[in-house]
Amino acid sequence: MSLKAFHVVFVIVSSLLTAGFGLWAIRQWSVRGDFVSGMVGIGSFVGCAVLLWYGRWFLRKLKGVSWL
Amino acid sequence: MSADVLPYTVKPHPITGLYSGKFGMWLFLASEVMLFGAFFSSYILLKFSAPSEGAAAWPTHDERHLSWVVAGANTLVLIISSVTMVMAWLSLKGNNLAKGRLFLGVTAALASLFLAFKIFLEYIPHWHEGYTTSHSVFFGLYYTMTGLHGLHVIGGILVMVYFIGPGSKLWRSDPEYYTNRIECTGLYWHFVDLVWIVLFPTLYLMN
Amino acid sequence: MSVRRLSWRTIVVLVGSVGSTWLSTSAFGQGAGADEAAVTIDGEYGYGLPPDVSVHGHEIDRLINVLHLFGFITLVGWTAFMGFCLVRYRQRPGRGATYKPRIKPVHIYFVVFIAVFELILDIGFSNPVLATAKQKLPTEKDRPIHVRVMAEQFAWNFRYAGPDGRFGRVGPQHVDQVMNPFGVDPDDPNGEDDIVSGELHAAVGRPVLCQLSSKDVIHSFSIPVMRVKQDVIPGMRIPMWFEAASPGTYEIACAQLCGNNHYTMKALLVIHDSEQAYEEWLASKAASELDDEEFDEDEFED
Amino acid sequence: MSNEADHHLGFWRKYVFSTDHKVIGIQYTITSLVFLLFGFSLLMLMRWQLAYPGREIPILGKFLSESIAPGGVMLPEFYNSLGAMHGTIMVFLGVVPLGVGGFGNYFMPLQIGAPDMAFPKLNMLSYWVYAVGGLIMMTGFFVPGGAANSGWTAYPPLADIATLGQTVWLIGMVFLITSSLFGSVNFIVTIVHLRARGLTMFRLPFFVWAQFVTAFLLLLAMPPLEAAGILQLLDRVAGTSFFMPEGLVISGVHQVGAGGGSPILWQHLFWFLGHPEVYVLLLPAMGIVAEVIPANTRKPLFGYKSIVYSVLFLGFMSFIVWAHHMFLTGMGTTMSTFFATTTMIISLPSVVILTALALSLYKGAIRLTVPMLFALAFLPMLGIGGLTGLPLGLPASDIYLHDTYYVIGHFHYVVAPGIVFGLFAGIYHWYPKVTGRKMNETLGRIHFVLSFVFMNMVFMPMFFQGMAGVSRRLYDQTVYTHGSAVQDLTVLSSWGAWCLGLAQIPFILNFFLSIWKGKAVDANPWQATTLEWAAPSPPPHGNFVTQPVVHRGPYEYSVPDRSDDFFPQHALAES
Repeated sequence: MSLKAFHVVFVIVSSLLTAGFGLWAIRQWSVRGDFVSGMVGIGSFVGCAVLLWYGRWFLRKLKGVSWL
Repeated sequence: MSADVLPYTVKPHPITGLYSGKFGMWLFLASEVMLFGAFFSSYILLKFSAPSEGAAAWPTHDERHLSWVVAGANTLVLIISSVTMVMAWLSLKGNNLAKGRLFLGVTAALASLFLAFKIFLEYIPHWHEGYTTSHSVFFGLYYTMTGLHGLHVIGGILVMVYFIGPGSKLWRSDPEYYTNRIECTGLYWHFVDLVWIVLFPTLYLMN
Repeated sequence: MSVRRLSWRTIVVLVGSVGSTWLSTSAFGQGAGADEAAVTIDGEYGYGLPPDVSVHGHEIDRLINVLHLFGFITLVGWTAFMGFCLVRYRQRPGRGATYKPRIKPVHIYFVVFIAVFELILDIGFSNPVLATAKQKLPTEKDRPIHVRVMAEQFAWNFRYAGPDGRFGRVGPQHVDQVMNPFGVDPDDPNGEDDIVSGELHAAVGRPVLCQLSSKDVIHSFSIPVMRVKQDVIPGMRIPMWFEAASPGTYEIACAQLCGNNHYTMKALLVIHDSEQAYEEWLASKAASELDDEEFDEDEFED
Repeated sequence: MSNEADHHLGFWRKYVFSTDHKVIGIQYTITSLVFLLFGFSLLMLMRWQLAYPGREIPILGKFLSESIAPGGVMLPEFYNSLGAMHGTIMVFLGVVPLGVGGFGNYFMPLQIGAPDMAFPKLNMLSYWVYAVGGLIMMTGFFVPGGAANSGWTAYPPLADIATLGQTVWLIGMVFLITSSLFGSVNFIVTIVHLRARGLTMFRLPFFVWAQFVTAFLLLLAMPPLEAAGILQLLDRVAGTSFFMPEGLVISGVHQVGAGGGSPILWQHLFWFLGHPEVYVLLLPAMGIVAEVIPANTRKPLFGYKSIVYSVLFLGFMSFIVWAHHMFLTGMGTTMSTFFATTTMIISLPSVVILTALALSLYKGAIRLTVPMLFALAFLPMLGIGGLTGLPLGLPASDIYLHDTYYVIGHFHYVVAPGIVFGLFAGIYHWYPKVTGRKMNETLGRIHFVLSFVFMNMVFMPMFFQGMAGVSRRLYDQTVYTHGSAVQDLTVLSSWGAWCLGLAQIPFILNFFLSIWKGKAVDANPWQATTLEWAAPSPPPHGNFVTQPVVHRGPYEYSVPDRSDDFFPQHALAES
């Protein structure tokens, strides 16, 4: 598995983390109603979207590089 | 026997499709998985065997007083550092040493930033608040696991600094070999980041 | 050919060595010998298994014997085959080896036989014995003698519930090495009549149900004549039971390295021949403890 | 090819910090042999106390310091240190470095026709980390309180509260684990990537397969022990309580630390390594025996493929049997039954391998050379070790036999007359390759016969002691009635141990004298088929004069219609 393949795995795991972290922060906000939690939650979802977009860009850019 | 006579140091092996260094790095990472796996298993076992009340009870999320905001920021730093790491490798593959070294430098800087956050915003304040290693099993494990991860980060920084500095001489004689080494560094660095991605929710978020 | 002559001699030595090892046993007499113990331990002790005075121990003995019989037969067969090959197929001039001799798949039968044998042992023999020993704890219907066992470096402490049949609460903060090895809570009325002893007493015909715990490190509660053994792990309370079949005085050993004086961690197990004798011992023990307390109070008054 | 470069290397680069796998292999061999001898000396000292408890140690007693042996009589704490260090040294500093580091390093690359290991510098690092780890462990003897004395298994809480030596032991262990980690990565990559042309996986000599599986076991089983070691180290120096539960009262003092730990956790982590470690010890020796037997029966190894599949299965299974060391920790019967069943299953591949090795004798033309004698003795000795494992693997009989001398007898039969004999076979077998000279046959035979007799004299009595119910690790077993009843067996065993020590003198003499006086031989003195015999003796830097190409399997002896009774892997077919 080359760095390319590992990076794709990494991006997938990261986007899962950001999505999960976002949900966690929103739940925290719904219980406590604090400003920071809410902002972090939204930021995390945005991060997830950015990561997914980046992943697509990365795959396109490295079409020629081996997965091995 | 110097390395240059040995086959498959640079070119991939026809069966595995990997050059020796990459194969070795994956094996090393497999053992690292077992190492961190042992710590996570210990965490799970100790958590479930802890008494439900009393001094030795497992602290709930609120009792831990860990700053998930700082840790979340640190997670972001590490994710970005992985991206810059890949960019360094891509630049080298595109035959651009200067850009590759620049990205490596950025990665090392981000890693240092992570450590700085960790030490100055988490370890030192926590320790002064009385959450030391002997405070509870949870904090013992917190310091052990993040500390071991921190040591891996330091190791990564040292390797990157080596490849920015003296290690980059290899580029002149064998650019492909140098690029391969950066790829191996990248694999290691991705693994270190993945460990953090598992550590972060386990220690900071889960109850 | 010197090689060949030497090899022949070697075979003789090979075969003879096991016998000579056995023979040489008698060449050395009794070692340093036991120190003169104040108490006589009942039973004949020798090279084989020690006497079995428990109700269920013979099951374990039977398993051990079956396994050793099997092992012995296998080993003899094995060695005989090897010996045969070594003699029959030694290198001699003019006769070479057979490149790939057709061997009937005996080894497959052998492996299958072993697999079946082990499976039978595991499921048929070991599991029922294990279940009896570890899981089928005596219930109140069996009128077990309840004993709390507390291990410490390097002693065993035993506690009986006393006349009220209830054990007092314990806590590490109450521990006093001499006066209160269990750390019985002085404010708990249940604990006032608890009887603490350095010897384990029981009676024939009543199962003994021990609750094992440790103060400091891991010990292992082992009574060879009862064929029972159980690790004692700090932070856990582990039940263990046995039932004596005949009266006598026996030894309890620690089987897990627990520190420098691990070897001295010995206690006595006294099996009374009747329930009455056991109750008498319990009563006398309770009385002597009361005496101790009064004696202490006298001292305070002085 | 690189002989000229060779000449430019100075003494330090050539013999001390060498990256040549052969030099590193020799370094490993010598170091581990020294450690084996040292570990054995500790045992001989212990056997005095066991045989004659409370009596002054003859001669040596006067030189031992008052703090460990006042008046020449050893203290229990010194006895416990000797026990713990004997186990650690023999396993981690002796047998594994000899089998894997020594033999594996020297002969695995030769047998696959490689010029060197895949990562020569990592190989050098691996040796030096091992050497440093060994030295650190030795310093334990000089710290206050003496070396580690909680047994080689280092069970907490005892190890948590032990003297300073335990900390030194843990640091040493971390080094040794790191070393084996480097080594195992190197071995796997080398075996997969650097095989000669034509050498497919199923043409590999069994020794290489054994090293391959061993490397995987080391790679995956060692890290949990490292984790455990780190946790115990922190318990000792950083005030954590991973292995200490709440409310301990140690020496009458109530520990008011945090608590909340679990002593069982250590045992799980330790035995997760501990059981694969048995196969790490065993497989290289088994590999050597599988090389020696075909070369001396002059016929192919019986059932090569089934042996290879068995060893792979063995390696996999060894990861799921660990808790059979823990039947008495109060685990449930379901767990016990599971681990008993896996234990029964893992015995099957071992049976397959041993049977195949024994059947290899059938219709051979057996030469009783010295390595062959050791290899032959390996089979029944390992058989005894394996068969006595059966009563220990079944939880019911284990209740009685657990932690008795029976266990000691069982695993020593596997390790000492089994594995160590296999390693001796390797030394006699490959000595001509390393030095270009054979070891003396007569001295070798004397060494074998004496070792065989005395090995059995040491370990056979232990089964009877164990059956009599004597616990292991007792400083003086005569305090128990059942112990003093079998004390004469202890005396017998001790005399066996001392005589076994003397029996190694012919070997040591032979080992050193043969370097100069041994009979000079050509590249292939045993007329064997595998690739290491295609290289000159001793092999030059870069190993082969011309890179060998492999045409056939590893054990083509007595092939029909050929003039020679051996057909080397690299030889071209006669037309």
